[in-house]
Amino acid sequence: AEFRWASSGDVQSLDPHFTIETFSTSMLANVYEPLVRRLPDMKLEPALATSWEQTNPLTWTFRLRQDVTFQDGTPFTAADVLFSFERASSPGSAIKGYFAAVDRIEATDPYTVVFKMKRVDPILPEEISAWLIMSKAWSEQHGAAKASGAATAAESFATLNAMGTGPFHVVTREPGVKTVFEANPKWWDKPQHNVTKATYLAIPNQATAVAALLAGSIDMIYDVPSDAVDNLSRSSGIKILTRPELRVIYVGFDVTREELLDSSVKGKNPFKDPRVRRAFAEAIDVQAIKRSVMRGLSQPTFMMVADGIKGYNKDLNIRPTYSPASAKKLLAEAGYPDGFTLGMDCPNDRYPKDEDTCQAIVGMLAKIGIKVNLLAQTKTRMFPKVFSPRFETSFFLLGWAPSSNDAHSAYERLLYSRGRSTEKGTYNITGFHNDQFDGLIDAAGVEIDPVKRQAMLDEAARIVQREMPTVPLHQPLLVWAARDGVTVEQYPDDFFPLRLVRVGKTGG
Amino acid sequence: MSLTAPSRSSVALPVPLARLAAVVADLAGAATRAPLVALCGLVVGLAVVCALLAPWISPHNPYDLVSVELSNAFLPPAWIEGGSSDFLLGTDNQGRDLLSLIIYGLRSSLGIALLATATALLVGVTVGLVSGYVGGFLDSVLMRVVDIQVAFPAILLALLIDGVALSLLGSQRHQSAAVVVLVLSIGLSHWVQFARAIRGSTLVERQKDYVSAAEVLGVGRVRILVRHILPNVAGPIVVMGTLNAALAIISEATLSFLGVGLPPTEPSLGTLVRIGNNFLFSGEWWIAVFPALVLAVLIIAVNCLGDWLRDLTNPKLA
Amino acid sequence: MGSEPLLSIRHLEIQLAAARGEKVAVDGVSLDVAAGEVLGLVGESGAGKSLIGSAICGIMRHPARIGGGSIHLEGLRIDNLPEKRMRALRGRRIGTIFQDPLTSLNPLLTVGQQLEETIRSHVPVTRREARERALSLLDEVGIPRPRERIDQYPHQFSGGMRQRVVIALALCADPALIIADEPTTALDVSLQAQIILLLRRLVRERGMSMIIITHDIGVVAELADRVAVLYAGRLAEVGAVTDVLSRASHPYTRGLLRCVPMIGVDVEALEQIPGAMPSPGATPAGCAFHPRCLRRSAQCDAEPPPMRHLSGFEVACWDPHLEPAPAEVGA
Amino acid sequence: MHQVVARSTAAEPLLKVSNLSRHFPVGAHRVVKAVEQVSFEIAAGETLCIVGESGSGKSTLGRLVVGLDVPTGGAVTFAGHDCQPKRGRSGGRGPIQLIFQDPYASLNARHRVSDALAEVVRIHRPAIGEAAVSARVDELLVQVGLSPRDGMKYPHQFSGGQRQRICIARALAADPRFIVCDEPTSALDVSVQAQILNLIKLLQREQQLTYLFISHNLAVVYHIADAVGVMYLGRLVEMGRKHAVFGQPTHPYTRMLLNAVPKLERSPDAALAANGEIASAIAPPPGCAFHPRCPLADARCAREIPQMLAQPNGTFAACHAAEERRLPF
Amino acid sequence: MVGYVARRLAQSIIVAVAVAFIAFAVTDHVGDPLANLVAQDASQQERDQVAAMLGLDAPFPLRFAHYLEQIATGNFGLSYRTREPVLKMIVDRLPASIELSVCAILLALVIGVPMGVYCGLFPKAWLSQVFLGIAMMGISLPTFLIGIFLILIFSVWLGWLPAFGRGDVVAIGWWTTGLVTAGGLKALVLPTVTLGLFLITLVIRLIRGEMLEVMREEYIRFARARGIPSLSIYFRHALKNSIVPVVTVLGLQFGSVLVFAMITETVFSWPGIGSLMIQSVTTADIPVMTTYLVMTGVLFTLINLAVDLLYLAIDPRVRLAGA
Ligand SMILES: Nc1ncnc2c1ncn2[C@@H]1O[C@H](COP(=O)(O)OP(=O)(O)OP(=O)(O)O)[C@@H](O)[C@H]1O
Ligand SMILES: Nc1ncnc2c1ncn2[C@@H]1O[C@H](COP(=O)(O)OP(=O)(O)OP(=O)(O)O)[C@@H](O)[C@H]1O
Ligand SMILES: [Mg+2]
Ligand SMILES: [Mg+2]
Repeated sequence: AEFRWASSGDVQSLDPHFTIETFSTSMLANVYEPLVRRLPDMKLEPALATSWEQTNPLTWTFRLRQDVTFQDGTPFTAADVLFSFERASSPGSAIKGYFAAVDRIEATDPYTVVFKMKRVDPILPEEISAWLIMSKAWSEQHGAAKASGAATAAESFATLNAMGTGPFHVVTREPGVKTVFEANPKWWDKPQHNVTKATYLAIPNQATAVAALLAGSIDMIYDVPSDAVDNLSRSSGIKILTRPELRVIYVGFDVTREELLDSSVKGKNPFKDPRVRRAFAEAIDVQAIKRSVMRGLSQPTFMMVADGIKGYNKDLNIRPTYSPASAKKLLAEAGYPDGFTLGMDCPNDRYPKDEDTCQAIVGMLAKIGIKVNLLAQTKTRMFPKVFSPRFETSFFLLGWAPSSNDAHSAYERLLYSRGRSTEKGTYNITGFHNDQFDGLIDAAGVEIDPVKRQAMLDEAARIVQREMPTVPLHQPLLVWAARDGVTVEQYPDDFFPLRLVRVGKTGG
Repeated sequence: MSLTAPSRSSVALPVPLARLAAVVADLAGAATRAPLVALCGLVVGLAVVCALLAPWISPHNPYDLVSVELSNAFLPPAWIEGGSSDFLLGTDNQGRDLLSLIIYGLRSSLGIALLATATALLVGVTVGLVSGYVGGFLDSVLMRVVDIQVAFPAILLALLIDGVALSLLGSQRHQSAAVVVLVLSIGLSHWVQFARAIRGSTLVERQKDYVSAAEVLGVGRVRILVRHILPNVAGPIVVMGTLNAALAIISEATLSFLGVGLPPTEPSLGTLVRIGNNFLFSGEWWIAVFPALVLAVLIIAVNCLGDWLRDLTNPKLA
Repeated sequence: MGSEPLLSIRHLEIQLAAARGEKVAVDGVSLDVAAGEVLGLVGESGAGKSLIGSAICGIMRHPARIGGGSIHLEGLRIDNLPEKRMRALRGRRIGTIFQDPLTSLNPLLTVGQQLEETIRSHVPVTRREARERALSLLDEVGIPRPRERIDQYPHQFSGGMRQRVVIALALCADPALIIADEPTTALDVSLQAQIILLLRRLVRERGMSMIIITHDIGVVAELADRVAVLYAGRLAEVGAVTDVLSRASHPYTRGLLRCVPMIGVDVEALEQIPGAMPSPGATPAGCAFHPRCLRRSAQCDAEPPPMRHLSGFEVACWDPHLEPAPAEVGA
Repeated sequence: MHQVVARSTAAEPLLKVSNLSRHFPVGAHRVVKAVEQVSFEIAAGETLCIVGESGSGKSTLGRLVVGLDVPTGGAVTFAGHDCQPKRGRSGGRGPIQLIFQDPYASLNARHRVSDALAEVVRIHRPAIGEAAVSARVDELLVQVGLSPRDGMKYPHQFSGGQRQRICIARALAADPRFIVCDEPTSALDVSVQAQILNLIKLLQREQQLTYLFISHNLAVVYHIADAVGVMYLGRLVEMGRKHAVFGQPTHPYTRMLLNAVPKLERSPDAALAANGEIASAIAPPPGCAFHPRCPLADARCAREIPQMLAQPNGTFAACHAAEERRLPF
Repeated sequence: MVGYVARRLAQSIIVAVAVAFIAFAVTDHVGDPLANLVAQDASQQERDQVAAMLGLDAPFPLRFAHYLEQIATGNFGLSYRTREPVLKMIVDRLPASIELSVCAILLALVIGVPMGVYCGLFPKAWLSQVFLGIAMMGISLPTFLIGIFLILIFSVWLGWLPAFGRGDVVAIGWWTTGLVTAGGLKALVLPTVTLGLFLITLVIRLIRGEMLEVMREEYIRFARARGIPSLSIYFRHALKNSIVPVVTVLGLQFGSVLVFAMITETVFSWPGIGSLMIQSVTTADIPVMTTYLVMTGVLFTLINLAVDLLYLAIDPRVRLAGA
């Protein structure tokens, strides 16, 4: 059967090492495969590797699946894995971060690879579940041996062509328009799908995509605008799939600058006062945001990691009560009885309803006397501004989903003190700095005992909740819409594998 | 001081006023003979009044975030079930009163359109006059500039100006300068047509005997340009300006659609349509439809007036 | 006057729609043109000459319209004919020559195309025949080497040549009456002389009638048999050219004749008629000329004078002592 | 250069034009010689008329004299001073003024008459106060036969003749000694023409004005001129006192023009039979430009450009036939 | 003639260089290309390395010279966003844009010209008012809204026409066309109407204005006075003379066609160069933006040349100076 689906973006390149974006990786994972893949409940299952174990604290051994051939007929061996490692950890690659803890990798025989670690890494398989394996022969033959990262000057064959071991191969590719896949008959796994041809369409205008779904010209939308959900669910023949995303949307404060960037308060930084941060947290009504902005499509949270991420603890998920009055009092205590003015950075094309959420927050803060100048812009403009090395923001809204599905990496990247290590705290926009927190994270990073590890992570979470450099808001729900008769698996990390799609009779 | 001087000036002063009054009366008279035009005039007049008096006539103040309640979001118009009489045309996704938003939006839209048109006029008329009158090398250079400018289509230019402003001003400043950026973007992408038209008529006017006469009589060049030629080429400018203002309103809306419009906290009609656009498929049609309706009616009225003025002032069609 | 005139205009009135009401631009003009006769229509700018011309061809358009009176051509009343029948007459029975040869020709069509189109609109001939006719017409109006020039565009012709083409176009279907509205005004003296000569020859050879509209008395003298003097939309005087020029009786005609400088006549100052002709709608009561008239009497501002038949011409003037006076000009 | 300067008078000239030329470039390579090697003098208080067919260069000559245009060659000397305007600067030689043919186009429709006049008065009498300016404006209006009240009106409220009066008043406001009149009456009706011509003559008498009067109406020229110059394709072909030129024209072109004037009686066909049309100024015929139309032309005429020479009747004419005494008198 | 065309082409190169300069200078400020090139958490050293690789650290004049040198050899560089050769991206998408624009222009001419002629001939007739009313629609709402309304009505409610994309396309060499399949034609309808509406408006108004003026010309009066039939006067005399200025203005309006095409393409996900440009602007994909601008600059001068040549064909009065 044929299957057509759409979303507003397109994969930037067919090169699997070009980007770290979930969407691209998800799409390319239909053609290329990782060593380990995930089940819909996020558990790992064997893919190109049949088994793996941490043979000693600094060694991980993977046994590779035999009898796997690439789509061009060549067999898959350890050489391809080694090659893919070289390629993915080269400077042009966007995913070399997966291998931060890996020192080198060796093949002990054609179907066994051994990872030699720099440091103890208990979650390596989790971290490399999005690392897609390319064919050494094919890549070298077409001069695509180097990852075609942004910095490479020449175009790469792999940008427009793909050849992996996966369940589908690419038939035509029109960047920014559509990509057509066909089922790979020689796939090693038993297909659970019944798709023979799959067409992905990039429809930048979401309203158009909704119209197309309603009109029956596509079978599924991968990112449904939440405003269209009501209407779509009312239309016959269309079903809505939702599930909390593994992403937490949060606001953060600059707690390190001596003076805020765009504020009426001069000479000092009000966010250095924990009462001000708490006042902000108490002034934000996440339920109202859920109801009116997210249209019910969110799950409020007070944890920096989502429910579903390893390390999440629902017992800790207790939000300070919404209370503008108390917030006002806290502000007055902190010396701002009349509030103050500050700027807020917000993306407008990244997360569901991101700009509207910010706008709602602006309104709520207005009620405690905080006047916010909202600057909502596209992610291509906002991210360079707020991320390293500029960190040019005083108050912002962002979302985070750890690619390893592990709380540790989220804490390590977002809240570990800046500048202590080249790998940690790289996304610490708030400038949060807490020695105890850093110590816990360092320890958890090498702790193999899951119970102890969880205890450390819980303690770290408590510190964050107490200090409040960030205020988590909610996990947005992933919303997909498909025509009846189409069965798809909705992964919480927004992965969408074609190998689990079934198109029923009604689906054309 | 002789007695003639004051008497002359006392007579002189009312004359332009009287002329203006006569022109207005003539226009009004002509308009009443075309009821449709009168209606359009009424619409435009109403829009201007609404824009000017927005703070006094709008039922709510959408800029006052303290009074906006998120819980009021997505209320339908008052006459539909679930609507509230407090919000005649319903509310938007932030719980702001749509009617007030439209009234304030008119203010932004008209303001931007007028300022942008004024910018376009200022640049276009100056370039056109100088190019047409001075001629020669300067003219060639200016006209090449016009050629190149035309190669940058209006909205593209606006996108670029927006980008440049962003990187020059820094984003925080940029937000507060959004209006300026919009005005510049739209204005600077529309000046070409004025420059062309004015240059054309200046070339014609320059050949006329009254200009030669002024030159022979020793009148200075700047004075000739400003006092003699400009008033004579100014006629079509009014009409073009009117039509351009309509175009500017549309441009503003389109820019908003492309993501370089006003921030949603200070909406214009275009921004409202853009925001509402998201809710067209979700059943909250009023958020898009009412601003769109106002936009369409306003633009039709302005265009209608412009067309009518053009036909009225075209001596060839008299 | 015994035989039926070719063209007969009776009490023609032409109105101009204005902002408030209508203005009378031509007021009760009656004129006859006999077959083969050339009538000169003179008067100052704005007197209504061209309006009368376009009323005859039925190409009047807003804001002007015929408000009364009648026009008969060859016994047929033509002022109220439906457009379709009128079109058949235009060009076929009535030819027209406009003042400005530059704007009268369509710049995008060759001279030949315009001629052939006109011929074929009226005479059922083949393309070839039409072309032959066009060539002979060009030859007749004095265009040298017509075969070379027929496929050229109007802008490739000089002013005088263009006016010849315009004349050829008017002659296409061999009309009985030609209305020439200031055919020489846009031309130099030398070209004017050539066109006068051409028109004179054509009238003579083809036996056509012609109304020549002009403000140049000299042109009338050279071309016309009879002359009608128009002032502010009303006829002041009508008569044979020689009579009118030599012994004009209407004070306006006399003034007109005397204020023109003449070669060979040395005067320190020209005689002048004070003031200017009124525009339509501003015509004074009574005789339209009376505010400028040196011989006005009480009667003049009360009632417009009727046409009086004097020996040889008709005059509209109240002056009781009106008698043909020898003109002191042209000595 | 070795050309004889056609003198219209023996008196000391107020304005002297010597070897004046003006060539307009057309396209990339060709030029129109609109005025070519024209020389003449005008004495104070006199009127020199220039006649010629359309395109013969009359207006260009007029513009050169007032300084609206810059000559390609030659010079204009006024009251003994060479007055060369600078290219690209606004023209204007206060004492030399210009009256245009089209009274509708030469007034700025947007300016009230009094403002138009006052503007000029202020430029030329900068020291006087506003009261004096308006007094002067009133005086000018009265001078040209209008009333001071007319100053409050706009040009469109006047008839053609009145506008021409306003133009004259405006020229007078610059306190000129010399006025170039470029066909000032050809757009007007004969009755109004008489009024304007009388006014022009009156002003000359009252204010000792000198005129360069351009016209193609020979009757007007006869009425107004003291001396007459005849132009053909940019060159002066004949020049002399009025009675000489009109009474016994030398140049065949002058004769042709005079013949073509409609008389008040019907002329015989032969008399009207002017030949051909003025040639293209872009590619003028070689030799005497008039030779293709000239009944007396011979081989030399097609080869050699004739010089201005004194003729027996007292005029100067540029004609080989005249020089060779071949004129049929 | 040949010399004239050659000279004009040379001029268009100058304009192209000027446009390239401006485009280069301006897009230089549109965003930080590095922001999109290196990972969010890249170190300064990594950034400098990338900048050096792309030559971004060189002074502006040098970079511009290098850029010119590149485009002179037909190398427009790689897209920052997708690492594809820019030229290929544009060439791939060109057929879609050209088909859409040409269809819209044809639609506008087929509908707009007769309407405009009618309005010009009978300005007071009620039908003229109706036509002008229709014309007014084309400019009274922003294009994007018209497009969305059309989708709402014809795709969602009525389900007659596809809401996006080009439908089935057939490749003929490097050219892809939607004109030969039913699906392709259906997909063309809504975008064509959306884009065409604005052009129809333009054409109706232009033709009407010109017709009104031409009908007052003396030669029309003279033609009537010669008894030429009305139809011949309307179409042979009046329309032909009206077309000339209309052609010029339409040529000048090419820029707005591009812009409106850009929006139409975005709304309908039409895979043309306009939507590519919009994507590039939002992602600061400078090579694509610059190339697009240079190409439209050249295209614009070429269209101007074509208009002038057309002018020459229609109007015999126009003589090329020095040709
Ligand atoms: N279309 C029109 N609209 C308004 N007024 C008109 C129109 N046509 C003619 N008139 C007026 O009617 C009067 C007579 O006009 P007409 O053209 O017949 O004058 P004329 O005698 O031919 O003058 P001229 O010598 O200038 O051609 C003039 O006052 C003129 O202004
Ligand atoms: N600015 C100009 N550029 C090019 N050619 C010009 C220019 N001005 C005048 N000419 C040409 O110079 C010649 C003389 O023109 P000019 O206007 O002086 O003639 P004229 O005798 O005044 O004619 P008319 O009686 O028609 O006013 C004409 O061939 C004209 O085409
Ligand atoms: Mg007339
Ligand atoms: Mg002249």
